[in-house]
Amino acid sequence: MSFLNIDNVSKHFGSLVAVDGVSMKVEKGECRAVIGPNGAGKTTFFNLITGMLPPTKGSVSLDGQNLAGVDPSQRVKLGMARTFQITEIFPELTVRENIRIPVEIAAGLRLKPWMPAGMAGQIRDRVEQLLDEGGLTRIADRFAGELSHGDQRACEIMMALALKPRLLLLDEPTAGMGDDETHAIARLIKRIHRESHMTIVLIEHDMRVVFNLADRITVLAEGRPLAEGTPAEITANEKVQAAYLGDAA
Amino acid sequence: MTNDGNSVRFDRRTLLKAGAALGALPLAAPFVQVARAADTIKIGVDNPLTGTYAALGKNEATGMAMAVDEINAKGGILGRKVELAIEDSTSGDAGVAVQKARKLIDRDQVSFIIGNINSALAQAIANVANEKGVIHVVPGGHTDSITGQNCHWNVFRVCNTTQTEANAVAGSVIKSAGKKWYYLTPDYAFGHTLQAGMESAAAKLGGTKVGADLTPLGTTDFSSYLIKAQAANPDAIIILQQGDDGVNVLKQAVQFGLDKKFHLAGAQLELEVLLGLPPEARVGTWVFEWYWNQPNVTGLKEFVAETRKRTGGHVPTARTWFGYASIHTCALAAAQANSLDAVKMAKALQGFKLPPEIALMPDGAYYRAGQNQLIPNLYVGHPQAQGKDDPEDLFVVDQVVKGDDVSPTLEETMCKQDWPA
Amino acid sequence: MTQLLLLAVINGLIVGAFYALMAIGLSLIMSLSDVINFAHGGFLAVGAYLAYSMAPYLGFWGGLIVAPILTALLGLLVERFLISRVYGRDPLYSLLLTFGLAFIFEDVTRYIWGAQSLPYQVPGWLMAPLSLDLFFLTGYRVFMIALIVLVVGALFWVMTRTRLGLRIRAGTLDLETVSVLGVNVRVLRNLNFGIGIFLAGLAGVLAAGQLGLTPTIGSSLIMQSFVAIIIGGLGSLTGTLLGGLLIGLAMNVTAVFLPSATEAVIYVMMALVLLVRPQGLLGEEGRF
Amino acid sequence: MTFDVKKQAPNIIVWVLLLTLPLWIEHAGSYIQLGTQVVVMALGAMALNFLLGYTGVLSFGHAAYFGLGAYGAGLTLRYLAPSTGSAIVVGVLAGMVAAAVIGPLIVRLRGVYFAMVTIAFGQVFYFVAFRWNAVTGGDDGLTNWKRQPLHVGPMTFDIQSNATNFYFFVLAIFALAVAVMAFLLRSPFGRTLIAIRENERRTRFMGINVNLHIWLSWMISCTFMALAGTLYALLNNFVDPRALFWTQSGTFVIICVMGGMRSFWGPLVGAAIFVWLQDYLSSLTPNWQSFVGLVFVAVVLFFPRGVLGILRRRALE
Repeated sequence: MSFLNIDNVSKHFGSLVAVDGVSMKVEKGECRAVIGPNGAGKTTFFNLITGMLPPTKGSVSLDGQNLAGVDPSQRVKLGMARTFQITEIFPELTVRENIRIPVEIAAGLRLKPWMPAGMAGQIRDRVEQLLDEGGLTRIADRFAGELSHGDQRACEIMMALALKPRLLLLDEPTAGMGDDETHAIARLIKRIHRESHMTIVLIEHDMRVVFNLADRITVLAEGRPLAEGTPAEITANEKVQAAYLGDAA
Repeated sequence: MTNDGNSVRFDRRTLLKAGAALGALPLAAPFVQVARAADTIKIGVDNPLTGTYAALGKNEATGMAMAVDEINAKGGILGRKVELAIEDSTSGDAGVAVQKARKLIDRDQVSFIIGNINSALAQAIANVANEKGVIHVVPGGHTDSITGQNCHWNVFRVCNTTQTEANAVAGSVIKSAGKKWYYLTPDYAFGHTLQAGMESAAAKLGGTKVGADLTPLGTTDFSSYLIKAQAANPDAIIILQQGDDGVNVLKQAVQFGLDKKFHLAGAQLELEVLLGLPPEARVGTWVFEWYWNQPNVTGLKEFVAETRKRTGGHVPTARTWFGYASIHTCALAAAQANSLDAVKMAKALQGFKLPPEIALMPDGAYYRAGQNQLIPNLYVGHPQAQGKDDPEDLFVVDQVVKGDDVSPTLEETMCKQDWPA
Repeated sequence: MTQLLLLAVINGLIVGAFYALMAIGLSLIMSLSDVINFAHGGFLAVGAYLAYSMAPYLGFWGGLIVAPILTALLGLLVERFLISRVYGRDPLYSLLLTFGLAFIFEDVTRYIWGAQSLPYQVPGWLMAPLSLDLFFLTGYRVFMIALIVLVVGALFWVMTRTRLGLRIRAGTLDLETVSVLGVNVRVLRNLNFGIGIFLAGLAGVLAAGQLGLTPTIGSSLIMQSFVAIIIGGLGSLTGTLLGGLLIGLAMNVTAVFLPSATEAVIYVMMALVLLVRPQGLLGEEGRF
Repeated sequence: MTFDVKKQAPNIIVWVLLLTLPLWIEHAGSYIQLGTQVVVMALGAMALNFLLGYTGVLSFGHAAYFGLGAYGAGLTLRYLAPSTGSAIVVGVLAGMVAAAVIGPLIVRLRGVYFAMVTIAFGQVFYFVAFRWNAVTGGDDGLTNWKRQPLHVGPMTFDIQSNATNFYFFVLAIFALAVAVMAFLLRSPFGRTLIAIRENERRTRFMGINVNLHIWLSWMISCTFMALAGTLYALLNNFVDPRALFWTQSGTFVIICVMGGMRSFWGPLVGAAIFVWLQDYLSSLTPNWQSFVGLVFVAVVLFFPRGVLGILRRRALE
């Protein structure tokens, strides 16, 4: 049994079929990229994994546990954390507070109306550690809403990591960024993957990023699985070239 | 409490400024205060200017202003000028009315307080006035308890009790309509006591109740109540709603043709309601507490003329007179007692008869001793669709009733006055 | 008793139709602009007073047509210069804005026309009951229902058959897409607000025929409209219509059996609907 | 822990002003009951702001819980026990229980829809108070009761006839309530509420059961609102259904916005301005409603951040 096991999921919106019978197996510690042309159903597919949408058919299981009927917040507790295509952070709070909130949640304090004795230092250290890892220490006291696009994205990724997930889902982490920012984010993801052996699934448009990061790649087109394989296999796949790389290149 | 983090974030300068602004607010306001000159006597008015009773409140205010001008023209109270301090009590918020009463008494140091049209507010103000020992005149809140169970030595009332009104009109309704009555009663103290009054008055004359419905204040659609009333097949539908509710229920009853099947009647009716009704809905048998078009009443013509001058040609209503008589009561009490001491003034008013040019009714009016209730004339009659000589002459007086004949006895009122030792 | 109940049902539908008229206007504005228009009752009063003031010159019929149009124009101006300025901000601000406007409307109408209730007359031949048994079916109320049916019918036609209507409906579902497609959202919202206020003005004129005309005539009707919208489902005009009829019915039937619960019953209905179908009877799922 | 004077300055100013209020209020042309009313309204507004400003949930029906507190206190004194303390406890419990029951029905809703449904539910309580004449006194209000002197052990505090003592009594409760709210907002739980305000989706994808947290915040907010309501009833020795009416809710919302929703003391500043302004305007002109309406419009269009929000921004610049 794979760590993340997606079995034949479909999603229909009325007569529109956004995702049609997609299966995917991701092993522990793997970095998987999901690619595909616009409208391929990637984000819908992501939303089926994270529980934002219920699948019309098929099932998703994490580490052997079937996730049918498990709502997004409970999936997070099972170790699933994600970022969004449009960065979702706490704009009116400082970066440090943005990180501090998920750290406290991960420490099991979500409903604590007081800070338990002895926890304060532990929390503070963990926040500083994450700020440092994400390269955010220099901007820790600025409001998240004022940051550059790249810094906001880094902040969001560190917020997801603060939850100590077993599976990290990144929806187009470099969307809308310049070369420098893209490079920095890719480096950050790579380091996370290498240092913590985190299982990562990411949707990405930028092929340089994909081939740089991914162990394996799944290609979707018009809601259907088109191909799956290592970067080298995908590059060589003619169907993929026809459907995707051809017009992307 | 410390403010770490963004959640509860402050800045010192901000708060310094805010604090300064907060402190400066009331400081910037001394001009609000009416001049506290030693040579004026202030009468506080805590009456509605907004909401359902705004129209009635305005008419009472007109009467009060007239009285103040007359008093000042004759040298004021004990040689000092009179001045009104007017506050909007709102039409139904007793919290506001109480707050304003405290403000008038504590801050403006008024010698008298006037109010309120709404019985509940009148009662609430009476409690404050009693606590502070200030003479309080209720111009137009009718609930019996104000000069009954909850009466106070310092609280006087110009308008009638509901029981008096009921006693005045019950005989006429039974004579003209019949003995089986269905009540439509507004659901607040005034309505409850008015219905109880009508029931007890009717019972003495052999009248019976075939049904009753309580309608909440502010009801707009009375059709469901009217359907029930007609199904009970009474001789008369007794409509006890006042103000806007009274307009709505009468308008709808007449649209449904109920005035042709049954007799529509009630107790208290006011000129303000008649003016708001289309001509065809001006029907029924009612009692007026005061009417402007009466023959041979001393000073009435002058009073009407003066009101017209002040209101752009409108005639005085009972409300105008309530306001007028309230203010004069204050001045007369001070003159009679030759003092502004509340207890002395209250004693001076026991059994006091209003002079005819202020009573403005055929048999005059006096404050009944031991109850502080004014006992005036009442006017039983019926409305007319169009005034003959004046568009606002909408009521025909069939019978002038003496207050003494229809008022409950002092024992019946259950008033026990609480004079200070 | 059966007869009483029957009368209550018929009467309830009549009253409900009137609530629906007001609620549909509110609902239109709420679904497209995300604004709870607390000033709706204020506009209703303005419509009624305008008709009253114009009656000597235009008569009842002239007033019936012109007053709602003038009210709608006032609505367009208010939307253009005040309400449109808070679009896109926290809904809190639009609520407070219309709440403040409601205060101003009530006070200004009192200032202009006075607090005294005014007699508004409808033609005499409309006043008489049609039959002795169904005495509450006066010509005026039948006329009122006919007019409401006509206007609501026309509104449904506009919403389903005209370009404006289709755009409004599309905007209700997904404003972003509509604006991407090149529709001027600003104008769309403005016109939509105007239509809503037209209905309020019309409701005002109709109400003045039955009720005393006072500055507070509208504020006493607005709460029932809210409940009608919640029960029927926001974003669904049919739902709002249904909601209006249901609460009219519920109130009148309750008045027969348990008069003191007349007002509370519609809130109980609302709670039940929310419990079972939070989006309202005909509301679309996932909208809220 | 060191005492940071700079950080504490706002708190010091607020408390000095409030504690010395009886000394200066009359010289400032006002009166002590108005000061008490400011504190009561401020407590209500701060309770609302717990939900509105710190959880980002728009309730327009909080007057219901204010009124429930008021009726709870009034009914207790009228029928059950002549004890100010029990009156407060009963009133607060009434508000809390009602909020707990209604919460699950509404926490799924958001935005204007939430606002509208809270108004409509609030109206239920209004109509109960309005129509249940035999118990509540209906439209006439609940009368014939008075707040009672306070007995603490052998000591008796006369809060009944001494307005200044009552002011300090209200202020003490205010201080306690505000301290609890501030403490909660600084806790991990409090931060999840702020997270919901900032970004509900992000918060849900942090594993927070958003509806549960909103329900808790709603209950805390309504409970303190009910506490403010009990004090309001005790202040006037009177309750009527208007304390529950939805327009009262609008008043609390505008107080929060006027003072500054994002500032802890904002609602207090807003209450001071609003209560004073309304008192002042309604003495000045019968058309005070228009001016109050204009204040609403002006705040929305020109000062959406409120007094403290503007001051803070200027200070930052």
